[in-house]
Amino acid sequence: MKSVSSILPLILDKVTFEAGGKRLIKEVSCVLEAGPRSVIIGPNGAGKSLLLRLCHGLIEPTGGSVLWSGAGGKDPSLLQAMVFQRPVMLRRSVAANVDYALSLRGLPSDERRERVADVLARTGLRRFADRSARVLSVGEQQKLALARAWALRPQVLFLDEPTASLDPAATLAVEDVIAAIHATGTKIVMTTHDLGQARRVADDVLFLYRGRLFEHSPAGVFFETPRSAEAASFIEGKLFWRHKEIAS
Amino acid sequence: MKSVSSILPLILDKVTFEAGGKRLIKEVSCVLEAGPRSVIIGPNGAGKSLLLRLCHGLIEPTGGSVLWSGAGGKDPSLLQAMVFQRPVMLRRSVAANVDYALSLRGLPSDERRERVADVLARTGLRRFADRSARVLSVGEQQKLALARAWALRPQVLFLDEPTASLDPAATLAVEDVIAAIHATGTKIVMTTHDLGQARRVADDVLFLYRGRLFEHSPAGVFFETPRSAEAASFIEGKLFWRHKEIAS
Amino acid sequence: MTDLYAALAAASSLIFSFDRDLVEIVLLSLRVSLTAVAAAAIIGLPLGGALALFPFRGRKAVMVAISALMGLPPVVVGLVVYLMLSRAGPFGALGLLFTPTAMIIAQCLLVIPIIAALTRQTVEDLWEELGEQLRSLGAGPWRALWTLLWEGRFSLFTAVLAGFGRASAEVGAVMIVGGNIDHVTRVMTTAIALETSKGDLALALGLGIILIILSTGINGGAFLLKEAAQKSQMS
Amino acid sequence: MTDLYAALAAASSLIFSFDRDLVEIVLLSLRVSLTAVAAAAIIGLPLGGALALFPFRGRKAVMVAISALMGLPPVVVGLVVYLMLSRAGPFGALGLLFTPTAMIIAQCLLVIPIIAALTRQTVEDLWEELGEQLRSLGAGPWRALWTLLWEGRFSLFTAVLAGFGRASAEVGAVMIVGGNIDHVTRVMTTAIALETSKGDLALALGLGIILIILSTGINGGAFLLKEAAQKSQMS
Amino acid sequence: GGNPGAAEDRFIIVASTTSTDNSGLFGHILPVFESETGIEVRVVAVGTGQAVRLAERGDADVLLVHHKPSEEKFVADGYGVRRFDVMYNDFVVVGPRSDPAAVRGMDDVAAAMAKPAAAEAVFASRGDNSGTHKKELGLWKAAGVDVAAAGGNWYRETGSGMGATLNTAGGLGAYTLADRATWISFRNKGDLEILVEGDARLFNQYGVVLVSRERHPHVKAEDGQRFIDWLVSPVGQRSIARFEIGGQQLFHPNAKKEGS
Ligand SMILES: Nc1ncnc2c1ncn2[C@@H]1O[C@H](COP(=O)(O)OP(=O)(O)OP(=O)(O)O)[C@@H](O)[C@H]1O
Ligand SMILES: Nc1ncnc2c1ncn2[C@@H]1O[C@H](COP(=O)(O)OP(=O)(O)OP(=O)(O)O)[C@@H](O)[C@H]1O
Ligand SMILES: [Mg+2]
Ligand SMILES: [Mg+2]
Repeated sequence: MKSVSSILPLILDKVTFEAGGKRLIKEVSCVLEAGPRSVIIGPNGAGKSLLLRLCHGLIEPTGGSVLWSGAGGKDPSLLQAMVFQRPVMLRRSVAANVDYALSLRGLPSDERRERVADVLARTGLRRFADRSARVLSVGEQQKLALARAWALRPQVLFLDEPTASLDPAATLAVEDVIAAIHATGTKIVMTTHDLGQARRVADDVLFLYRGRLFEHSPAGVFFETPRSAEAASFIEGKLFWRHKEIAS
Repeated sequence: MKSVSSILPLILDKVTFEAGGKRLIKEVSCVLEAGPRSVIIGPNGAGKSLLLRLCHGLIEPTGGSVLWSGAGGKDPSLLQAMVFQRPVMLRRSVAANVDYALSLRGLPSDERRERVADVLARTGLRRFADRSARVLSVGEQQKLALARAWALRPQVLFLDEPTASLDPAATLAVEDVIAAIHATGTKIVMTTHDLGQARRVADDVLFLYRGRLFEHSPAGVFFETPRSAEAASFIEGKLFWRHKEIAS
Repeated sequence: MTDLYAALAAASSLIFSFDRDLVEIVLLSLRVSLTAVAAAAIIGLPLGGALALFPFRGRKAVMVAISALMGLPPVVVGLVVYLMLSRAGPFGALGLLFTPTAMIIAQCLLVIPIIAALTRQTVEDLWEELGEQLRSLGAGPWRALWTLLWEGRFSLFTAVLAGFGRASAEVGAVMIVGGNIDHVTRVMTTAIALETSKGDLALALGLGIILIILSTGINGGAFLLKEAAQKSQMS
Repeated sequence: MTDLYAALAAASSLIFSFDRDLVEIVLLSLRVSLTAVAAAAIIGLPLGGALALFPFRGRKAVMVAISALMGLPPVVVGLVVYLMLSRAGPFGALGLLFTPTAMIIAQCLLVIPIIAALTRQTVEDLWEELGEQLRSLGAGPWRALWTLLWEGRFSLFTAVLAGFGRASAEVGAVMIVGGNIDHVTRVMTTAIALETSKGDLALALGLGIILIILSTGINGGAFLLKEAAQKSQMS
Repeated sequence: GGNPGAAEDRFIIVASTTSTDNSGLFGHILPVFESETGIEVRVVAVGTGQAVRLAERGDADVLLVHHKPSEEKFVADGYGVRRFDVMYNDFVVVGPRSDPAAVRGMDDVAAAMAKPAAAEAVFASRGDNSGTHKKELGLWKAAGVDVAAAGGNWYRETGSGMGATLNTAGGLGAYTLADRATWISFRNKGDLEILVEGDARLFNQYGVVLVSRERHPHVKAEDGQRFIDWLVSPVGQRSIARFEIGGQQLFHPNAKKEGS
């Protein structure tokens, strides 16, 4: 990993995404540098998941550009991994799900076996190794998705609400895992609805609201002195839709 | 609603569930009375979702019995509703998803239209009424699932982590919604990983751990003086699997 | 190779001369196959769905039987329908033998197992995804059946096209119950079989090419309709 | 009705007398159809999957064409293969005409579009569910193709059975390229067609019944194997 | 008739053989009959065996085939009213131009057919109980050859129609017995040509029978009888004689005044 030069920074230039006749992401521009853990926050439907998928290259912007400026011609996609908000499991065992991901990177089978055992142990899934992945509980699947992404040792790890279905202790443990992954040099880009978690994890915060990037600031600055009124009321836990909808 | 006599209490007698050669729910006995909001808590994989599905009649216990003792011969299933941990949407519009559920109860179309509009407004989904339900964000889908269940005006409402993917403000709003539903006489049975939410919502708490019901106490008693060591460490946010797994 | 060129020549001359007999045959082919497939879909879709959803004793046996019946030779179906409709048979009095109606009945019987077996699979897959939610909402098995057929409509479309392919390609059944009577029950496939038995391979192939062009047109049209419907429900 | 009883009698007497000619015909039928379907699956499964996954210009046209080819009349396939393999044709030197190999080739061509079209649909449905995850993991289109064929193996099984049904039922193609030569290329369906044209309807139907019994046996066996595999992967 | 109603409903069904229909004879003579009488004739052309079976079951009004013993049995069993001679043509032995068994030009057909059998040169048989097949079996008997014992070796049963059998014979380089009508209208001669013809035993008589209304009350006896009457009438017979392909007459009318 260390030997490979970084594909970062990731530069979003006026990225716009339209679907179903609606502009869902509106001219988002920002630079994600190697190093700091970037946390994207915003209310439901703000466009956080769309933005992660745009960054990860799963969907193409209908306007603007997404550029891995460090990639220098090489394919950046194999150096990224993502944990989806709804984890998707293949119809095979827990261990085979991790192993499959590793085999896509062409790793030799003994190294694969080692990494599989390692990440399953660290996410508390060792005793489920042979169970069919699709019968796991939702929280267990979320852990498995994290284990699978982690095993790939990506340069950039996208996490879409990785602890939404985890119990309190598991949530803290996963935060430790994220810290550990980050410590190995991996760039973390995650979303969360848990403001406590955002405060604990974030180095910088992107605040998204109705498809627009309202703020991108260091975490301390954002939580202490948010620039926009929207961000301020979000931090206070005020409800946008109730005011807007019921009034309208 | 009021005119129909309650199907409650729900009596679980040594309910056991096995699958894949494993005992996943182990001799759970309890009585869920009309009235108090019952909250099921426990770590990931404890069996909370399985227990809800057993209560709701989606899966059959392999041992013991689930009895709606107030039902007195009539079919209890049409007086219940459930919000699944992973919301499942039909391939039709947001409004049509709610309408479909109502049509199954044989409601006349003008009453259906009214209820659809009502629950969509109250969950902040009115502007999505004509959007295809399957393109909604995860949080929006969770709200829609709640709206759909709510529109049915059930006697008993099962909620499997209904706010896991909601933003902080929406979470509080949904808690208000739950309180409102409860106020109309609906029995609430829900799971949550948010201990703060459990404290705010619960009247009584069921603590499930590794398929076993360790405690069933009034909320105040449970949070102040948990009987079992497991419950005590869960409340403190201690991690079971890290200790068990890595040590083993 | 010369035969292939001759076939292409025969096909294009038939098409461009706009042969009146050919038009008649083409229209009858379309009428018979499309009606048969429509009827088979009306029966086969709910049947397949019911097999996927309704638990009953012997369900697996019925599933195996339906899937085995996909291998029903058209000639056998033709014979059975013939014996039923023949003057000496139980429905002889209806006088349906050697009419397009008889051909529709035979093709419909041939296509039902195909649509039913493929529908069973699709509905079973959908049930895995939606089943608990539908049961929770209180959908009884019948209602769930219609809902899943609707949910799976775009996938089931392929099953119906497979049935149409079988109907439009088969000759054994319509030959026996239709009798391949000129101007009455002659369709594309029986005309092809006739030319083959006369030894006029080029003309037979030419007709085959026209049949494929027709079938492509119908499939293409159906496909575009489906795409349009799929797009409109996406938004 | 008497004919139906006579058919049942003919079928049972053929079966219980264990007629040597019948055994020969049955074995040849099985060999031809099973080989053809195996070959068609090897070609049609990846082909259908590729159509679902690989974007290329004209992809929709190919999809329509494949689905139209499901309506390819066996006689036409038979004629084309005949012209290719006949002494005067480009592959005449191989001397394959009127051999079981020719029959296998013809049936394989007939079954490929069916398997490919049904596979396309199944793989497309799976891609909707798993596509983004696979792309995120870095699966290229080829790897994704194999993965989805594997993920969908139980559903695709039904597609292959539909193909087997078509192969074991058809008579037009094997009649032309095989020639229905007694003891050489006579299979169940051509024997049925022959008895029909002889006017021995009872024997024809009797053979049809035996064919359906065979087909039921194969489908049932395959079904049980699938169930067992499905159960073992569930745990 | 069973249904003398509206004009377009007025039709009869004739069960006949592929040789008469495939050659185009019906296409030539039926319009004449139809315009004269307003009766539509629907021809179901199948093998002789199947045609007889259809008529026995009452699924046709008239039977027109070319195997006298079957036709007479049909009448004797009470399925048919009466049999009439209509026309004849003849059979020919065709084979590959190279003629490996050297039968070209022989005038004793039985002797000629014994030669490929002796030389084990491939012979393609219809093998489908058709009139032609029955004729061929009769000739083998006359030649003293037991084809049942020949197995799939040199004697190949194709189990299919005349045209298809000619195709197969062409592909196999085989000898076969064909009716002249099909042979003339067969457009894919390839390497095949006529090697033996003219023996009286190759004579091929066609007969026509009305299906008995006593057996099958729905039979359209009046219209069926009109068709038969027309076929054996001078007008019908002339019509048959006038049918030619490439200058060759395919069928020779030979109706007697009385049926047999
Ligand atoms: N294909 C589409 N067509 C129409 N609208 C879409 C489509 N895809 C997404 N949307 C809409 O875009 C908005 C943003 O979706 P996204 O999933 O990015 O939200 P999010 O910020 O991740 O929300 P959550 O916190 O609920 O996960 C939502 O309102 C959603 O309904
Ligand atoms: N069919 C099955 N076969 C084997 N194990 C199963 C099956 N279904 C569920 N399980 C296991 O049962 C356990 C309980 O599952 P359940 O979904 O009830 O957990 P949960 O308490 O809801 O967890 P979470 O908080 O993650 O949602 C899990 O460990 C799961 O892996
Ligand atoms: Mg999201
Ligand atoms: Mg759960």
